[in-house]
Amino acid sequence: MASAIRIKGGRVYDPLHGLNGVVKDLCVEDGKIVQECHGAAEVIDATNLVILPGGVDIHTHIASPAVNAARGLRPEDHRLLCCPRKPGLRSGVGFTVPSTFTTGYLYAQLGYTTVMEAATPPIGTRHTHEELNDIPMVDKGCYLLMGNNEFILQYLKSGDLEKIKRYVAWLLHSLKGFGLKLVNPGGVEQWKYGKDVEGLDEKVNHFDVTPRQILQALTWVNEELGLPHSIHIHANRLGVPGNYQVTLETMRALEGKRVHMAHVQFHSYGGEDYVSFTSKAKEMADYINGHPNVTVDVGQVVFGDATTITADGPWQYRLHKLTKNKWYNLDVEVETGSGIVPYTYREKNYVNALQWAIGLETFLLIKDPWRVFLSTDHPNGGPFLYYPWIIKLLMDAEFRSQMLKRVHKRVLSHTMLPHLSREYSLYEIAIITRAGPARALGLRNKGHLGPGADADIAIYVDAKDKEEMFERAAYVLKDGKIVVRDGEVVESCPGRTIFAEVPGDDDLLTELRDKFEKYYTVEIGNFPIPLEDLPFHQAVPTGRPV
Amino acid sequence: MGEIILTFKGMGGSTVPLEADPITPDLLQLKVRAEIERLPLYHGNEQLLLGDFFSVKGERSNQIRLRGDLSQVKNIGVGMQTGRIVIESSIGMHVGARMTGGEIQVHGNAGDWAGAEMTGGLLWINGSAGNRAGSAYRGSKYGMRGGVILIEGSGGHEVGGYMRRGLIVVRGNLEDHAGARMVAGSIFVFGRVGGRTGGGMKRGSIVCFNPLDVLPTFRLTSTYAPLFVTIYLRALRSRGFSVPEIGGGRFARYCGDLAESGKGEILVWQG
Amino acid sequence: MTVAKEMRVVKDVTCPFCGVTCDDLEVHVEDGKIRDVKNACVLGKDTFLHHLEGLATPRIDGKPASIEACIEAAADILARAKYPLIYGLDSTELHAHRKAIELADLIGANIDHTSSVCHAPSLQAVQTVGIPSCTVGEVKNRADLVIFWGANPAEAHPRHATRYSVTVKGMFTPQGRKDRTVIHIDVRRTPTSRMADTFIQIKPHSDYEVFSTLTALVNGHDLDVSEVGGVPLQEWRDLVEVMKGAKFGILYWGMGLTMTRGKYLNVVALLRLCQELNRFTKFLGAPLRGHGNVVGMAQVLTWQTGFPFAVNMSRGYPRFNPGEFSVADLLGRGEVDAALIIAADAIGNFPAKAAQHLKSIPLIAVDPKESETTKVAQVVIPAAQAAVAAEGVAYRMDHIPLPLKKVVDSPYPSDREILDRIIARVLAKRPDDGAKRAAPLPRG
Amino acid sequence: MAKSFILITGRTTKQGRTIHLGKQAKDYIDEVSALEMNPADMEALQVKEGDRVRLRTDHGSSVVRCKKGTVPPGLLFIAYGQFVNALVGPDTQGTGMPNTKGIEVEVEKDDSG
Repeated sequence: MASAIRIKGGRVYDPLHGLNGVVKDLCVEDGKIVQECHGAAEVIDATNLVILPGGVDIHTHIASPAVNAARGLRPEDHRLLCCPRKPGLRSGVGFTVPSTFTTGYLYAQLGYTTVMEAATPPIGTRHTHEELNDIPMVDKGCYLLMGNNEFILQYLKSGDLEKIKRYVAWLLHSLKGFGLKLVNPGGVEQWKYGKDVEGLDEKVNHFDVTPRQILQALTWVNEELGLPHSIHIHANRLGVPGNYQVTLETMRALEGKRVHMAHVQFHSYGGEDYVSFTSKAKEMADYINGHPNVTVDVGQVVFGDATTITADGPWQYRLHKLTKNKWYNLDVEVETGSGIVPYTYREKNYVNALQWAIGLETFLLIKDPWRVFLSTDHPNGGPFLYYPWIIKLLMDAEFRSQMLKRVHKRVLSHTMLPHLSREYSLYEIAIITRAGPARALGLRNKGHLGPGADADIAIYVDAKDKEEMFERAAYVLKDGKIVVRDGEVVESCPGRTIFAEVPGDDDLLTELRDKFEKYYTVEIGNFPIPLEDLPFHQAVPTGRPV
Repeated sequence: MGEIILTFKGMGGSTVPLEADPITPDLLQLKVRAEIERLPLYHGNEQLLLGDFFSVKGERSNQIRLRGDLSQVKNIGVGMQTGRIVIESSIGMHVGARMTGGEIQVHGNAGDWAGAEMTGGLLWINGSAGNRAGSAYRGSKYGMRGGVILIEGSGGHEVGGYMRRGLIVVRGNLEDHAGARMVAGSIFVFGRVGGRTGGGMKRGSIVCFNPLDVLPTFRLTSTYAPLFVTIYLRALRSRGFSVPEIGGGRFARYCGDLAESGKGEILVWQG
Repeated sequence: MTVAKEMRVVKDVTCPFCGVTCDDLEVHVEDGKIRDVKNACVLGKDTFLHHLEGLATPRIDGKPASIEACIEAAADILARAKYPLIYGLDSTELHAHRKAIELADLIGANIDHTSSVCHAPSLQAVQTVGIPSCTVGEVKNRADLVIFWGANPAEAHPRHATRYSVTVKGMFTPQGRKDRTVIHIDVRRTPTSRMADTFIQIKPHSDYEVFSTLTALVNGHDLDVSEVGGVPLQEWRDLVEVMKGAKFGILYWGMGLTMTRGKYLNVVALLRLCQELNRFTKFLGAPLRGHGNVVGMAQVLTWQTGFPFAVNMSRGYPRFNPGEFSVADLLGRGEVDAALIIAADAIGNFPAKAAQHLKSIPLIAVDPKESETTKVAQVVIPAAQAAVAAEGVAYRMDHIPLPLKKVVDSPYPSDREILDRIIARVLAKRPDDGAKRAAPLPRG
Repeated sequence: MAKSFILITGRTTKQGRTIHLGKQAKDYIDEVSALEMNPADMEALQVKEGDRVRLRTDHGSSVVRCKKGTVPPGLLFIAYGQFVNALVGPDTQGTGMPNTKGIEVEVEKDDSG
């Protein structure tokens, strides 16, 4: 039976189609947005309500072996937020690393309908998909970690770019990955013997290649394969004072290529240590403003508890030494590493407060909202539950200056924030949380409300306090079904796993079989994940991006 | 304003523990009897009413008296901030856990996690305490962060584990790992202690009045008569907690745990 | 009609017996019967070859019954119970884990699994201080120092040495055994000592003291004692030099630490040692996990509830507290009023008092084989054995998931199907969707 | 005359193999009821290989067969199984784990059978 819904009289923000608060009816049929409903339709009266496409999170950590390790590591965190079972829904826990069902419900309550897990090691991707299968309410995908893959390093050493391309294609195809992720390219390989790389031209132990070569090779591969999303980069030296130079150098090395720089806030630091720590958000924004090939997500810091989870093993060890907090590390054979350290961002801590300011500077200094996206690098900068608070900071300069008075005093003289009067409009918020990330991901059916789009729609009660407004969506429609009402999940839906449709390449198998035998501990036959293991899925076509 | 007397009616032979978190002065002092009787208690997966398990006398008071065998009743006084609870029998797990103020007296034994992660107030246990009194729940960085736990009987394993601040006094014995990984605060033990006392401690003091096997990662640094011990003992006596007379005895001071930062101390009374 | 004799070889079969989770087995099947198993160790081989021995039969109160009736009886017991326990789940697979947790959520049960009485102290230690660790392939490719402590992999994890840790050749260990120093530390000699270059025998109950000592030495302190754990301090000083001098060291531990005095704190002390060694070199630690798929159950439980074991759902949301909601305590104190045991022999493995309580309450056993538990259970539901007659996913000791194959057919349903049918029947008995009066949220 | 020992338990290859035969199988029972003891201790207790001894704790007792082992004096080893379960108490000291290894036991020669 065709299900149809007419959303009447709401103010529509659909940046892809230039709709900026236009009062307009929206029609939904069979899970898609249509020009006009055929026949009877349920009516949602959206008079005085604000209608946006469902939110799209381009960078979050919600499902992976490391995320689950973080859950297991932090029972004390879960005690802060318990979510009881309701008919048709499952129970769970928050807070910074919520359990799977709860993750889906919490995202949906905010009006998000598409989220991307930003890091999965290939050998653990079977796990990642099983977790994603248990995250309801949202469509989801994952980026495969490649920046320290030893097979790629070997091929690179012998200069065989074509082989890298075929191997990457095989991985994406076999593991149903959506994109390519680089984390501290070369540095995580160094970490396997307890070291890191300092800069782009340092040779990686045993492999005689440099981070620069890895970056360039995989960016080339990404474009050659015509993946929907650009290469997704967590640059070298995350969190380290003075790292902005290596970040700039990374972008320069890839000039002219589509590139997404993840959580730039963590990569925009000046100074030589945490005492002389300064903001380089302006330098970064200047570069980004002049280079339309670059998109970024911010990795905004929010005050309170966070759990840092990253494949960047050496950084996590540094953070453990800095904080003395518990430290989890898992190096993953052939592929990558991972580390987890609980962390608390404090308003009265100079470094934390400046990190907070740097994030906001980044948002406010980058001129083109289509290239800067909202993220906390959940849960590294703080949990995604705080997105509404960040939106308020962006839309309300007065609120920003109040916050600035509360944080560590030294920050005031080290940030441009007091001089940045820019306030984001709802239209711009719709871009940085919906239209922009959907476009950067190459998801043509997401992030807009034109005919043919997936009927993933978030409807809010307009309020002066934007945090209040975005905390609880009045309605959320997922694939044309009402799944959230008055901020509460009313119906569970499974959501789809999205992956890039890369053709398989079985010719490489003989060679890979030998490499597996020598260096892995699993049979190559048990490596690929059959499509049947993803009960709800959708392939996104590849090809030269427009 | 009198006191509220809650007399336990038992659970009809059921062995399923009863969770009675609402029994705190903070809540009861705002309620009349009928409201108290309607407070929810949790018996396994069922939510029942306080009146199903307790007969209630008195209302609107921050003084609560509990009667009957409560050894299967958990969570009394969890998170309490003010007032006083007197328990005239033994009590189940978590009594006074996470309390921030007020006073609980137990005229009997307490189950495990008594006063766990408390930050203030006084928990006075007439009998013995179980494991992990004043300690941390699994995963938490800190156990007790303030307040006082007085135990007239003995205590179980890991008493005062992960302690950050506050005082625990035990007249009887303790099992293994007293003060495990503690960060600060003081533990006094007048009986004997089990093995690995102070293992992993960073700072803080454990004062023992009987000889013990000190871990190899503690180092004897001096023998002296610490003034703070005398002051603490005087304060305890003035509050009515009888402690043995030790005269002006001297204490051997062991520094450790050298496997961690090594700034904690175990003081052992030398007579 | 003539039926051709069916002969087939199933390759890349994953073995469910221990946490080494070898995935290179070849199972030879003839006419639906397993005839031979290649590549497996003796333990794995027997798992497949003897999978038909001692099979359970469906029954209620000792009398034969249909599966359908058994499921109905099980649902009756569980829907009525006030404080039920769901336990076991080591010898099964991911989808059964999922369903068991869903059932626990539905009926407000306690749910725990075999980890609780094997490596749960290790999990608690990790929750306390974290862990520097790696997948087994890292050990294969890099480790030049391998230490086994309180563990006997030669008997419990037979192919660990040849596949991952001792003789295997890897990327930067081209000579295999020759590239590695292997040390075994334990309270007694075992076949594992024979694989080692050095065996250090320590006194029982001294592991904590020894780890603390080693950490203090690593931190540059000298100590006022001449021996620790019955071993001269100089030997420990030498060991510290060996550890610091390694390029890539790994310390594997077993239940010699988790089951003895000190429990999780023994492992805390071990993990602090491994962490501190990273100031000098790469040094990691890992528990030798697993009977069956305990790691998998811990994984699924963690992603669905936030906690790896000892989870209580009685208040409508997950709570975790080992010592309170862990199986040995729930049974030892005689608290639970009904139990569903799946793919594990609780009565055969528990302390006498805990087993005694299980015998005194309504008990449901889901298992392919007869066991001490099925012997006394009120309801017995035989299941197709995961990894032999039912497919799924199992986790290796380092959290790497591997597919389990269905090699032969079974007349009985799989664990996940049984649980799914129980869930459906419980829902039917509880028109309010299973929820008893829901408890409100606790305060922060 | 009873003597105090520390009893440890663990897996053995044979226990792992025979468990597939079922817990009633003779091979399995033989394996999990075999108590390894240092020869010097056996001499002190005046027991020979194959003799029955009674193990006793606060929680229960078991009769098992003695066998010469490589364990150091004062230590006993037995494979996991029902014979050791009878000796283990349910107390976990708030950790969830009973004292399954390193149990203090009294051992005496059993002449009842």
